[in-house]
Amino acid sequence: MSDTTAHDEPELVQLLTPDGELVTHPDYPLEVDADQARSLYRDLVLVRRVDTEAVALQRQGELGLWASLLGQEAAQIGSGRALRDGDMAFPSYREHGVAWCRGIAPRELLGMFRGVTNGGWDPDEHGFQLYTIVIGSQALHATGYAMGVQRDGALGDDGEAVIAYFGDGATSQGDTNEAFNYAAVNNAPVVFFCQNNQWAISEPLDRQSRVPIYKRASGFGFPGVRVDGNDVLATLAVTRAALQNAREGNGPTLIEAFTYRMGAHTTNDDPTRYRASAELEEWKRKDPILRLRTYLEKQGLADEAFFAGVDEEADRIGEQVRAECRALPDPGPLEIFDEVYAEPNVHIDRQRADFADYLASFEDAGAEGGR
Amino acid sequence: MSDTTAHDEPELVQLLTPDGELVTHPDYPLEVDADQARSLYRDLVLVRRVDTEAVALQRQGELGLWASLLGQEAAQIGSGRALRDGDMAFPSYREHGVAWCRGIAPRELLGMFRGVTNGGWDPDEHGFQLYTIVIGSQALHATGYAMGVQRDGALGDDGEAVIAYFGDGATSQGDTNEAFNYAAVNNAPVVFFCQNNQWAISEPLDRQSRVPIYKRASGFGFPGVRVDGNDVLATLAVTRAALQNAREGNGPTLIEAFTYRMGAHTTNDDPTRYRASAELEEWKRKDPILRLRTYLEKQGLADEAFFAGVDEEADRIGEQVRAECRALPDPGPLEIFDEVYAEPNVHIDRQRADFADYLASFEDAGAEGGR
Amino acid sequence: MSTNLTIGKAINAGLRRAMEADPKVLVMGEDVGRLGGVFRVTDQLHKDFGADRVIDTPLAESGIVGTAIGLALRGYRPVCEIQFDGFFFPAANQTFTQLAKLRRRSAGKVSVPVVLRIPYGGGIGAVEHHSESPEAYFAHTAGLRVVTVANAVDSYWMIQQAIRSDDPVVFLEPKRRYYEKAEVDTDAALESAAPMGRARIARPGTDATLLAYGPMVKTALQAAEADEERSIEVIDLRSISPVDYATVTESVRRTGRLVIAHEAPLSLGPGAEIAARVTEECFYHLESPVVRVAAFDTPYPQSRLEEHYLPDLDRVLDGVDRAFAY
Amino acid sequence: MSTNLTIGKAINAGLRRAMEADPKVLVMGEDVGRLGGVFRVTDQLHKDFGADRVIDTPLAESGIVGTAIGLALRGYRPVCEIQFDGFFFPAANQTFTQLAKLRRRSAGKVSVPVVLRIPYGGGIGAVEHHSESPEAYFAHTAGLRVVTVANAVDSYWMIQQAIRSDDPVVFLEPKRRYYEKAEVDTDAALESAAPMGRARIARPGTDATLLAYGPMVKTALQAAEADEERSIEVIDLRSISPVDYATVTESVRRTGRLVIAHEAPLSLGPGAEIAARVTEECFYHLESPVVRVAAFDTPYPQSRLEEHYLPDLDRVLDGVDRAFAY
Ligand SMILES: Cc1ncc(C[n+]2csc(CCOP(=O)(O)OP(=O)(O)O)c2C)c(N)n1
Ligand SMILES: Cc1ncc(C[n+]2csc(CCOP(=O)(O)OP(=O)(O)O)c2C)c(N)n1
Ligand SMILES: [Mg+2]
Ligand SMILES: [Mg+2]
Repeated sequence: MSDTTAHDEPELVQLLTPDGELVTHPDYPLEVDADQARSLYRDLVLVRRVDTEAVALQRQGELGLWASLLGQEAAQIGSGRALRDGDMAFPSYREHGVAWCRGIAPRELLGMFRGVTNGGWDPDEHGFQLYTIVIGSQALHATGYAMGVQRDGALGDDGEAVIAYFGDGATSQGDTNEAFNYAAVNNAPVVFFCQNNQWAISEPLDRQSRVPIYKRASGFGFPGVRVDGNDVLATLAVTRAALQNAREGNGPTLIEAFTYRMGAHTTNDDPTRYRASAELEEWKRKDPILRLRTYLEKQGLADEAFFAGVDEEADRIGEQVRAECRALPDPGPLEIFDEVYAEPNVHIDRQRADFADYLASFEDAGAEGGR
Repeated sequence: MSDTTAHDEPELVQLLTPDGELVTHPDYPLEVDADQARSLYRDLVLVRRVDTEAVALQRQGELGLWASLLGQEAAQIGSGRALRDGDMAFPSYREHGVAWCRGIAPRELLGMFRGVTNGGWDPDEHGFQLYTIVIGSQALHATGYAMGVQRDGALGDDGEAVIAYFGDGATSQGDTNEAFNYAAVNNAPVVFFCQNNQWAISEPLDRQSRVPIYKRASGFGFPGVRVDGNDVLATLAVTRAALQNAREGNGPTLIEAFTYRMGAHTTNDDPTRYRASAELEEWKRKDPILRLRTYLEKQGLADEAFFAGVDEEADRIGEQVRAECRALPDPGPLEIFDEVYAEPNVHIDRQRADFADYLASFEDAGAEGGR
Repeated sequence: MSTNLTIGKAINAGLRRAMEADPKVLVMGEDVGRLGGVFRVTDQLHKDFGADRVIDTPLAESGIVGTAIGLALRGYRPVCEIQFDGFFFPAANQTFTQLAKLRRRSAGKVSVPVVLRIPYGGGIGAVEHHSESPEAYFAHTAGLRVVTVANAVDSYWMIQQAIRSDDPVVFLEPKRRYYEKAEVDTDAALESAAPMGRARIARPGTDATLLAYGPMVKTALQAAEADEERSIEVIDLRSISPVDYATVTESVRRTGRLVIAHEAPLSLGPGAEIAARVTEECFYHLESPVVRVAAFDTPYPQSRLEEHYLPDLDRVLDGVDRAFAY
Repeated sequence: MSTNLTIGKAINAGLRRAMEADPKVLVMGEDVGRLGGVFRVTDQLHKDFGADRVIDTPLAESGIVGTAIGLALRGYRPVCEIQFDGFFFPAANQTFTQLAKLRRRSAGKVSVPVVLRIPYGGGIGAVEHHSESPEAYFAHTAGLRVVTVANAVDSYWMIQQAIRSDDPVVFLEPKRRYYEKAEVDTDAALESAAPMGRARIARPGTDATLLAYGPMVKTALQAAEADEERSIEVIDLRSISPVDYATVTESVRRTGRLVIAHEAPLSLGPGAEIAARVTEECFYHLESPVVRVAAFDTPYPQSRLEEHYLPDLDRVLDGVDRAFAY
């Protein structure tokens, strides 16, 4: 690699330093009152708890897999809280914090990781599309959806905006870049929100990009901005501004939320094979929850009772998540054939009927005392 | 579209004004002696003649199709002449001028458009890969090839470089953008040469990009430059510099050669359906051949005898192209099965044998007096 | 009103009617706007419906299908044109992993009524990638419906049915037949047209069933005419997925012989599935194995060889002969 | 030296031997370097051969195959890992329009000896896109060779043969069988191994032929064992394209019955072609129609349903029963 990277270390929009000090940024003024700050804190803690429980549930065999958001809570809650009711989010597979902000019950997320559904919530009800696993695909869906918003004339101060979530690795995919270009050419009301958590499974950022990711946008003709993704206030402010810009008809923005994947890629992964523990230690000091807590404490915006209350709520939610996970009903065998097509399909109907007969043959056989 | 475009009209590297005046550019010094200038002129005229003949041959039914390079001669001869013997070019389907510089006989190009081959020349012999029709694909091939050059240790002042050709439309494809990124991340010795001829069939540039194309490179972390693609000297200088940069191990460059497709997209196309004739008239005044001729004349570097000689040579070549085209042998039916696989393949062998029997049955039937 | 239309113009008229009937219908693709498409199938639509409904997209097929999915999620019904069969492949991921699966993924909460119009097949003397028959890739993919047309009447109705369908539909247009004409009653009610999933007996017969679809239907009909000794029933399949097996097996049980003709390569082409399935269902009725007449298992060759590569009248007749050799 | 190896480790050992034998052999893909691949099939290769020969690529499959083609044009022999079957599709264009066709396009002047290694198939309880069986897409594409393995011995040899081949080879690895073990003589000469195009009679029998490949071979063998009444011959196909029909039809002529089992969806799956072709060639030998036992024509379902979706021992036995019902 050449030294292009070294030259210009990008400016990071930050409103809250790792030590919990509030700072200002000329482009991103933000007013947060105590209530809002506490409520952000609550969200951060609760989604982390949901996440911790999910990891544990996977270890216990209750989930097939889990993709932890540990370390990325601020990037997700900050951006998720910037969304308005009518906005639409297109997630990847790790956006549990955004899902939380959109009113998706954790139970609904667990279904896919438990293997009882492939998604299943109603995107329109929540303004939150289904998780998308094939990297990059949803960036184009978001762009198309935003083109629909344009065609509906739903722009303006009260208009609607769209946000697409993806990771640093996803910026290498053709689809993501095609989405950047479609959005630029059509001036579509979409915000591209890249959580740069420094890793794509085992591959560090320098295998994905030679320069900071937010720079990609300029090559397509729209603004890019790097925000401290562990700073929930900055993420909120930057995302809100970008969404507002989009809804007012000024086109796309790429937000690079600079953060860190503190856990494994998924519960299948073992990061000790490819990264130094010192790196993790360093990022622990930048923990997004700690940071906001320090701020709340220093400013006297919250007392011990508040923190204890949030922890208790987290305990309750944890318990609920465990119970609801175990209670998720298994699908019946014939559901294989459901919703493959919207309209009646002779071929699928026939396969369903044949399989029902086949299954019934065992019951008959069982009744008769064995095959 | 926002007004991003309007702001910064890009600087165009130019060494020869449309009026045939030589100018200098601080970054791209070029020494051209009279011989070189005349020889460039000769190439421009001859490839234009080859092209004109091919269009005529298509009209006469001798070719199925032809993609004319009319107007793009300087972009192609300038860049083609910048290549060294060991370099490798990856063309799209319109690079007849580059092919010319790489020693591919026009006859070999015609084969594909006549439908007697799908390509067919030896890429290694000429340092010129096969034409690639699926837009964007060859940008990745070039990048991979350049990664091979790196692995061969063939860099350095005397090293090898790779060039990928594509159009303005191609910059929208995922593959092209993936190539930019692979090249950047790997610092591969490849030059991306985009002939921005303003049109992708019927779609004008603003359907492909919101900003000038050369800017795309910066988003991936490597330099982009816009050169006057109708100025053979500037194209030569800029391409030579980029290739040298690549071969010395400094990674990729994107060159946007700003030019114009003076003809139809292909012989199948009718540009009057979608573009104003005034545009063409304007570009006729920037004709790349006229420009160099004016320079040669003004500077007294060539006399009437020279120009007449080139025209005569063009006539001869035109005649030769016509004759060679008509003489191109038709493939035999069983060639359908050739070179599908490198190694013996029972399945193909069987189909070949069956088809041979089938064909023979007609001959037998014919001998017996009809089916 | 009965009008004499080519297949290309019938699709154009069908698109127009669908756009008039439903403001959510959009047309998008490369050069579909001002140019009206390289085959002029979207001619005049840009002028009459504007650039918001007839969208000249950037040159990126994954982007076309991917943004169409997004538009569908927003309630639109996009009709995408893929310029040529050979340029579908950049859109394979969006088509196979997203378009085909979104409904199932959402347990039915989401529909993606996208139509992919693809001019397909050979015989036009084109350069590489302009003559492919990729229908098997689509038909093997659950979640997609795959239909094709062989005449102007079906073209007019089936494009409208495809657009109305809440399922994603791959609509394959036989490019070398774009100029075939027929009388079309363009004023009839859409509901009165035969469902696009239904196969059609294009010519009744008693001795053998000859099944074809899209561009090969004309060849099949010619072959049936040419065969003076035997009475050949010709089926125009229309829907490649799902296949209307009721019509096909009923015919085969009557005739006892089945010959399938398609331009797609033989191995794992649609004929393979139909042959396997019909053999399962009509085992005791078949007098001979199902015969397939298809393109060879090679890349589509340079155009000077295509007359040998594509199954033509003689090859189809040879197939019929083979069926009677048992 | 005879070593007890899993399928995963045998492929790893085969890769290592190929890299030692030929400095032009490269390994590339997502996470194949330091991590050694998500299934550890490239374990330690990065350490021993360095980052220039074991390349962690950007997250872009079209880029993987596209740059591999370029490397092959430069004289390298890249072995690409596609992380999971479901993530092949972004590389469809490079694979189908370029990799498969370049030799033919160049009239033989160019070879592109690229191997695509793809862990495929279901049964591991994974989320969507991690359990697909896309072999039919490959087998329908002229210019590609498609092979798969069912045991460690074949894994060790066939990966080396695939790398040696001057044709592009899709090498399908049955991910749910990665941990199956066998003794492998890793010192034998490569030339002594059975050619990868050859099918193998995995268990001789006389009453019916049961054909499987990859992950289903184990199930087929179990079914043959479980059937106490009938003598079932099991064929491990190994090469999906081209199919070794000589071995298959010889067996079917002996047994008179053929049952095909695969994880790919039924319609237009490899079984369709084999059924059609075997019926053509063995029409008078078949006592029953060819029976296919396959996954359903639906998207791969959520993992809690996969035991029903995938053909298992019971479904295979049911297929055998059906073959004997005629
Ligand atoms: C097209 C595709 N290729 C490969 C994968 C396998 N895969 C899943 S996640 C992942 C890494 C993603 O990295 P990044 O985009 O940075 O997101 P993160 O997981 O870090 O949130 C890979 C390679 C996939 N899901 N989709
Ligand atoms: C993937 C793909 N999609 C569509 C086409 C059809 N097509 C051929 S040329 C062309 C326009 C190309 O424009 P540009 O890249 O600007 O190159 P130019 O023809 O102007 O040289 C299109 C859409 C194609 N060849 N490949
Ligand atoms: Mg990441
Ligand atoms: Mg152009």
